[in-house]
Amino acid sequence: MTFKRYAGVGAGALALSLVLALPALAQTAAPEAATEAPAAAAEFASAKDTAFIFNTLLFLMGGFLVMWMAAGFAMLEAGLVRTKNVSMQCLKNVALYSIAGIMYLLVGYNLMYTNVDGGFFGSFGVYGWPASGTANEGDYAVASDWFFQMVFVATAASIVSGTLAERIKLWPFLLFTVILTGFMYPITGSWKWGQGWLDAMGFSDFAGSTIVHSVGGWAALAGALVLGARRGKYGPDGAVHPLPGSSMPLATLGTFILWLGWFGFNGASQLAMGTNSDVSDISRIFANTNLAACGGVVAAILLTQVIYKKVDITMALNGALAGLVSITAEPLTPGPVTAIIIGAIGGVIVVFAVPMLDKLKIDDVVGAIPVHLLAGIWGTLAVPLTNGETSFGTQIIGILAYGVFTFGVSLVVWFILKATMGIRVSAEEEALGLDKAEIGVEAYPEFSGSGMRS
Amino acid sequence: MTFKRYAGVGAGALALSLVLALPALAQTAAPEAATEAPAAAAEFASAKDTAFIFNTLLFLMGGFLVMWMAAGFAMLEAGLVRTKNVSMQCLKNVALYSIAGIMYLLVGYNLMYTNVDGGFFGSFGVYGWPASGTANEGDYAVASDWFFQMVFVATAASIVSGTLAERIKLWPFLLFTVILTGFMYPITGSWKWGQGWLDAMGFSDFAGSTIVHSVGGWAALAGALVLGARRGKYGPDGAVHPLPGSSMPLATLGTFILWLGWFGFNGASQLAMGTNSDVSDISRIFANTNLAACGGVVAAILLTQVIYKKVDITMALNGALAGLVSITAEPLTPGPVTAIIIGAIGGVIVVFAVPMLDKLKIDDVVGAIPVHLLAGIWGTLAVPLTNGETSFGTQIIGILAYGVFTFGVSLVVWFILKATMGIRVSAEEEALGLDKAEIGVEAYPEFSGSGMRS
Amino acid sequence: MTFKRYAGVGAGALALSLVLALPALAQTAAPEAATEAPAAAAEFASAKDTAFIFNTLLFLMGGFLVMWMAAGFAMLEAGLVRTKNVSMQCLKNVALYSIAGIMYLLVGYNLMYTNVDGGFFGSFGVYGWPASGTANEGDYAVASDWFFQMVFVATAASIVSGTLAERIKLWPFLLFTVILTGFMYPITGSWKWGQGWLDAMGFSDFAGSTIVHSVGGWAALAGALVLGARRGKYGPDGAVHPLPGSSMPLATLGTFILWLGWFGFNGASQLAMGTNSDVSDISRIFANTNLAACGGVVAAILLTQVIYKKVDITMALNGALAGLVSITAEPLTPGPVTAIIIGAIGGVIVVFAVPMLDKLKIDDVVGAIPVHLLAGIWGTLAVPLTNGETSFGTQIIGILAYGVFTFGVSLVVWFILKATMGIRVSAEEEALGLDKAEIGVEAYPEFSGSGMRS
Amino acid sequence: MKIVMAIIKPFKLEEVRDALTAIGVHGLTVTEVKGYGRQKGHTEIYRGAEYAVSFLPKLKIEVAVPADLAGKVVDTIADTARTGQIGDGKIFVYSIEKAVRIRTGETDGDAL
Amino acid sequence: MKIVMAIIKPFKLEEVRDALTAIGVHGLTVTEVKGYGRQKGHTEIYRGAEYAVSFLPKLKIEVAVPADLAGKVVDTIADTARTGQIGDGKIFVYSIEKAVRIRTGETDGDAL
Amino acid sequence: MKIVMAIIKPFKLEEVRDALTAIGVHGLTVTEVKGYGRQKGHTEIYRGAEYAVSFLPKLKIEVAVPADLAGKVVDTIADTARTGQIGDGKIFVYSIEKAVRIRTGETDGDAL
Ligand SMILES: Nc1ncnc2c1ncn2[C@@H]1O[C@H](COP(=O)(O)OP(=O)(O)O)[C@@H](O)[C@H]1O
Ligand SMILES: Nc1ncnc2c1ncn2[C@@H]1O[C@H](COP(=O)(O)OP(=O)(O)O)[C@@H](O)[C@H]1O
Ligand SMILES: Nc1ncnc2c1ncn2[C@@H]1O[C@H](COP(=O)(O)OP(=O)(O)O)[C@@H](O)[C@H]1O
Repeated sequence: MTFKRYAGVGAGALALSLVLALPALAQTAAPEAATEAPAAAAEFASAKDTAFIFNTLLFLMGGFLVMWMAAGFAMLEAGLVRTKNVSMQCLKNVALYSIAGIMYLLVGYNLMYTNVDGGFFGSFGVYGWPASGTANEGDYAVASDWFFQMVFVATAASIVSGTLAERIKLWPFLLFTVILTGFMYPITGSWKWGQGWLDAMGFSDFAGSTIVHSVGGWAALAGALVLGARRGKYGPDGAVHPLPGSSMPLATLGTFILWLGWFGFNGASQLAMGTNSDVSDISRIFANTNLAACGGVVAAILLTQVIYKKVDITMALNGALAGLVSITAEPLTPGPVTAIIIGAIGGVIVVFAVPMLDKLKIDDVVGAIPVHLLAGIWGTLAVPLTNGETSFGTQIIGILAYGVFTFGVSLVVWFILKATMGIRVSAEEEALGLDKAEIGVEAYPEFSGSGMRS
Repeated sequence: MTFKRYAGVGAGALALSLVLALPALAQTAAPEAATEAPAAAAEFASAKDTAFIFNTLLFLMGGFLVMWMAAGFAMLEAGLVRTKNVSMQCLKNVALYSIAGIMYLLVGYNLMYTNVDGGFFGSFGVYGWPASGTANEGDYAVASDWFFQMVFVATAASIVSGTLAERIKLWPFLLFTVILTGFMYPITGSWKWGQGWLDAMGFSDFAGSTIVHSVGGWAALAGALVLGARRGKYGPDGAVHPLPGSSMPLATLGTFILWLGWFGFNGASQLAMGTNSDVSDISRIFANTNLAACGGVVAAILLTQVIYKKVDITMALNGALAGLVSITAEPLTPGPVTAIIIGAIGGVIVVFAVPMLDKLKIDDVVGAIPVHLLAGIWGTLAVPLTNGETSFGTQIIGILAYGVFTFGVSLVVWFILKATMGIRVSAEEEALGLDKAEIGVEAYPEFSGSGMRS
Repeated sequence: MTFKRYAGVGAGALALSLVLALPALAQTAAPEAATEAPAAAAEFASAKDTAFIFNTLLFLMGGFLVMWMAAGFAMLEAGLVRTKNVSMQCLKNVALYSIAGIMYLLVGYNLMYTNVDGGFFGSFGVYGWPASGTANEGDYAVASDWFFQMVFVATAASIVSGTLAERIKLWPFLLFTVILTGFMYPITGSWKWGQGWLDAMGFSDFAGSTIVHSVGGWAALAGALVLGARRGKYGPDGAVHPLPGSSMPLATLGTFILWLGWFGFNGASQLAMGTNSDVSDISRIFANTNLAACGGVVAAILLTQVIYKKVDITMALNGALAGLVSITAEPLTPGPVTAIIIGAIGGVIVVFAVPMLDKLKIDDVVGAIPVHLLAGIWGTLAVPLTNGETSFGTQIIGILAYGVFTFGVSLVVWFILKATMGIRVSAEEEALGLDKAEIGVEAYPEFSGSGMRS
Repeated sequence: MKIVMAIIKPFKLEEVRDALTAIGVHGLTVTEVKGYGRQKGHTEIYRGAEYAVSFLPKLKIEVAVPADLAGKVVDTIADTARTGQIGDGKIFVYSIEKAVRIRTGETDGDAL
Repeated sequence: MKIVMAIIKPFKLEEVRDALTAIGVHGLTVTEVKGYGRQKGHTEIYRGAEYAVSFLPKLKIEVAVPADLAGKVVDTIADTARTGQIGDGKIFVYSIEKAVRIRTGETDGDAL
Repeated sequence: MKIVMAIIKPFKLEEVRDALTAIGVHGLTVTEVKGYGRQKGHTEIYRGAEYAVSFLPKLKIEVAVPADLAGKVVDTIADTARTGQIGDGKIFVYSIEKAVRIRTGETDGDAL
């Protein structure tokens, strides 16, 4: 009986007395922990405990689904950059997820959620939780909440990496990630989700069309402007030279991973699953989230067929994601047909915004700005269409606040990085590819390709 | 505390008054919703509510696992078609999943589940659910059930795309998907799962060996016959010229994704998780589902080694899926050793049926007909071996009914599509590959390959 | 209403009377099953039932997450072997997972968990569980526990396949898998998790740094020694000739899959989720598991930058896994900062151990020995740093016991296999690649590559 | 001795190989190449931007033959590789001074 | 007739093609090759072990032209493919005795 | 000047390159090709159907050398690339009229 694995450890408290190293870092169980056991032995389940478990389980499931989105971004971006930059893109995604986790523990969480009180940011300090073996107060386990919030900040950082691919140096990118995940995202996140000033005003963003996606998009846009376009993307005469992505199946896989993860992203943002009403709402969110993505795909397919006479698979994939971003600000109140329409408008935005950005010579390698920034704005604006507790005015104030702060601060940070360590590889390194030039490991070393297109 | 994100929204009803557009499409919360809160405040958890949450959670988890199978089909098919058709195959899979979701909302669900009453189909009409913030009557949240049923219909459509790959035009394929997911699958689905005539007769198909997999297989078979084989596959003298798939790791990944998703497919088809008995049954289903797949793999490996002196990885992958399809009609009543045997027979079917189809010059690119149609029939026939409430006679009637209807209607639809818009690309386009000819985006644009095999 | 699918089957017992074949293998429901229904109808949920469902659900969720790790190993290894051996590596991973499932049913589970009683192994015999429709005694469903334990044994076998890639023959590898998963792993597993002698001594290994990962690593090390290095890897003069892996995105994908699966691996090893305290512990485990992986990545990135002046993506990926293995022996008692440090030390181990093994001419294709064996030892040794109920002495005894037994028996088995059927392909076959030589299906048949590196 | 070097459409390879075998040529070497010529390629659209695909996949065949067989080889390739559509390719012939079979060290005529 | 065969750096292809078109050469064939020469490659580190990358990606261009145009083609390629950095590549010229356009059967000058 | 063009088995490349370097040849160009010859390939089985793999991976080496060195180059390649097994490949030699180093514009002997 595996259940007995833990016979020696018991259901009671772990009286931790750290014998050797690191004693300050380990945690001691509060003695009250032992009082939890009797409750479980009662004939009937305690309503509070049952709800506590369901709520925590929601965070854990939502958390691992959103964690999985890190793989989705990695695959999507690996598929949409050219072969010579694929290893680098994979590395950046693994690294940024890791940095986000650490920074959000060391700085971010408290900055976002502790003592915001209607203000502009919280406290500084490493986050932590009660020691093992103890029961938690409140409606869910503290660490599950941290885990769930942490994976969101990683999402914002992933968005930046896609736009700036194929020309940014590794280290300045990682430094920006430190700042974004440790400071910028938590500060603006506190405004709404930490009960800061925008929450007090009534701004509404259920799962983060603005707070997560647009924030990533604004940071990416600032980076794209400071960094400049990839060499060869724009001709002197305004011509746009496409640089097709290396692998459509990886891009497709990445999109499906993100789609799957989004059920955690939106569904678990209900933040409670312990009542009929809550789990019914989560169900609505699942259905609406899926339908918005379907709407985005179908809109992108129909529109590219009509405009270009050929369906563009990358637009269809972007359309799915734009549909998902669009419904993220309010996945609960729309009816299912409305959800399809909200998502479809996201898909339309992508189809028009991608070439528009090219006209402006803003080189966004994977389409992150249309998908996350523009569809994020649309989704946030659409909230009052179905949620009567919100107003267009407040939504616009929120959108502007997030935009001004994130775009502004990002611009400054990118400029400082550019001025100090430099952010862009040399022309030669760019031609050679970042895989060889920066990290010395090719993505497909036996693929002899000079990168010449057929 | 993130929990407070929703402080302004509250646990109470959302008084939705839509200010601007789309008012008819949004939903208004019933006032009773507010009465849910007190229940959660009770000292003990309500048995009904707890079971409700567990049941709904089962649908949500099962639903996201089966949704993930869409990625599995996409990767499996991307891996088993030639390089020049990989983008198209990815696009088709993203598109069909999206179409299935929308059609099942607009038409399918009601046609399958509403007012069937022992008959042959249900009602027409867009499906919907109570507005956000309200509790749901019944044993599970309405939207979670819709979500779970929806992902099944997408599975059926995925099966068709694999068989017909590399030569079918995009748009007629998508039109067929509209008909299959909006009408054909829901109509036949109603016969059993919607409590139609076959359910009344006692036909048994736990999670859909026939209702989902064989239906997909019959539609695929009809398509393959009308469409004809890929050029170059069959020589004039009866010779078979293999056209090896482009990527074994993608095919392997797809198979593992499907395997994972199948725990949702079969496990959540228990439809309830709120009792010891139900969750124990789900556990049995998980174990049996896994063992059947293991049996299919081992059978295929041993058999290809014996017959061909070399293990064929594509047969091993097909064997896993055939094992899974075989156990799907009855994953609960067999003991674990029986489950291995049922799955192993599925693996044997694949090894013999794949070359048999080639002899009949039925060109099934990914082996979907052996895996889904034939193993589906086998699985359905095997139910009475372990489930005493069923009979071979009724099972055969069910198998025939699904076959005659789906194969017949599919043939008609394919012929109409062929006669009107044409379903097959030209010889030149086929030689060039659908990626270039139909959608203009190559899967691996830097891969210079002429497609010549070494 | 899909819920009615099962109207004919009911909530009651399934009176199974097997009409035809296999009657002995099917299971008959105990009549007591019917008594379950009334409980669900009670006004309040039974505490015992609710905890039972939560515990079982934990095993099921944990189980499917760990099952998914099979895909992770397949992709990681496919990415880290050369193109000419990719199909074989995929085949081996599908096959070993299937064999593990069957062997663990036929032999392993009882050998590990039944009647160990402080001794050295359990009983022989096929495992099974009560028939469908019955409630289960105890704290969780029997089959869910089997499923969860089964996926662990598959993990151990996956580790071996990575180290020995690119030169071992298929069939001796599969035979070794039979022995490892049916006998070796269950015997040593019984020492601790089956309440054998090491459990009695107080050895502690929460989720298997030693019991799963080091065991896989020892078996791999023995195999690598008996098998010898790949031709061309080591020059006569002590030179090391890297043979870069075929696909960094697949390796990255595999790493992310493993990372995701690890939440099930560690989280569900809490073995209970029915109380506030348990689910809070699971939450801590999720957070710590993630942070340890982050620590491993960041350590590997910083260290390779400092030592080699270039970040090595394969080291970063190995670092993530080493972080995960390191925290696996005790993911609960460390505080979050300690978890980062424990994982980071795992990352450091990888960066130094990979070239060290090369110096010893031990050819470990994917780095499984540093990641699973060495980081596994480190993690097991680190337990007493934060868990006061353990001692370094006992931990060392445990580590040695697992090492001596598994390495010793593996050596013997590998030697016997070598002497009887031979374990290594010929030089010609190795040069040609196992895909062509052994299984006759290339991974990417249209990729013309001679394997020449640019 | 001559080398006959032909640029052909990829899907014609098997046919050409069979025809050459039929006239007694038992060895050849094939290279995947990209061709640019009168067959102008096409424009594609990727994410809303047009681009010209001007290099098309072709195969290059090289056959070393005794001088007297060269004409027949040229004719055979020309006949079997012809579709009549633009882009069928070219055949070039040039002289080689020496040929060696590596395995045996045989030279010239014996090496082919 | 001559064939001008040039080994160039891959990113110079478009420029060379345009320059050749400008002087009236409307067809060429390109092959992806690996070059070894004075440009010595570099050492890489993979999992802690160094290795030399000595073969670098290059493109081989083959252009068949009437003899009188060969010099101009050589000069044009040399001028446009030059970066002045080591590894720019080589141009070789040799004679062909026959050229055939497969589509029409035209030969020699007419075939180009 | 001559070009020595050799078709060899892929795994012999490093050895041949080293041997050529030893006799003073410091540049060459390699192409991945497929060969068809006496070495007949093999039949494979994919999903129950047999098929012949008749084109085998080979490497083509091209080395431009002054005429007087050509013989030595041929011998060196022949010696190092030989395994004695069928399929070892061929060496062909032909003359070139001109050689240019793109970087410097040097010609002929100086360009090699
Ligand atoms: N002058 C040339 N030198 C080398 N190769 C050429 C030349 N002209 C054409 N080719 C090759 O022949 C192929 C077909 O030529 P093209 O002009 O398109 O059609 P056609 O042969 O029918 O006139 C081209 O794709 C290219 O590979
Ligand atoms: N003797 C040779 N024969 C054939 N190709 C050569 C020869 N020497 C150089 N090359 C090709 O020319 C390329 C450039 O030569 P390299 O010596 O590196 O630089 P450079 O041309 O600037 O002197 C090489 O990569 C190789 O492809
Ligand atoms: N007549 C030929 N012209 C061009 N290449 C040839 C010719 N004959 C053989 N080859 C090349 O040489 C390779 C080896 O030839 P093969 O006849 O198989 O063995 P061997 O060289 O040992 O006689 C072939 O794969 C092919 O690439």
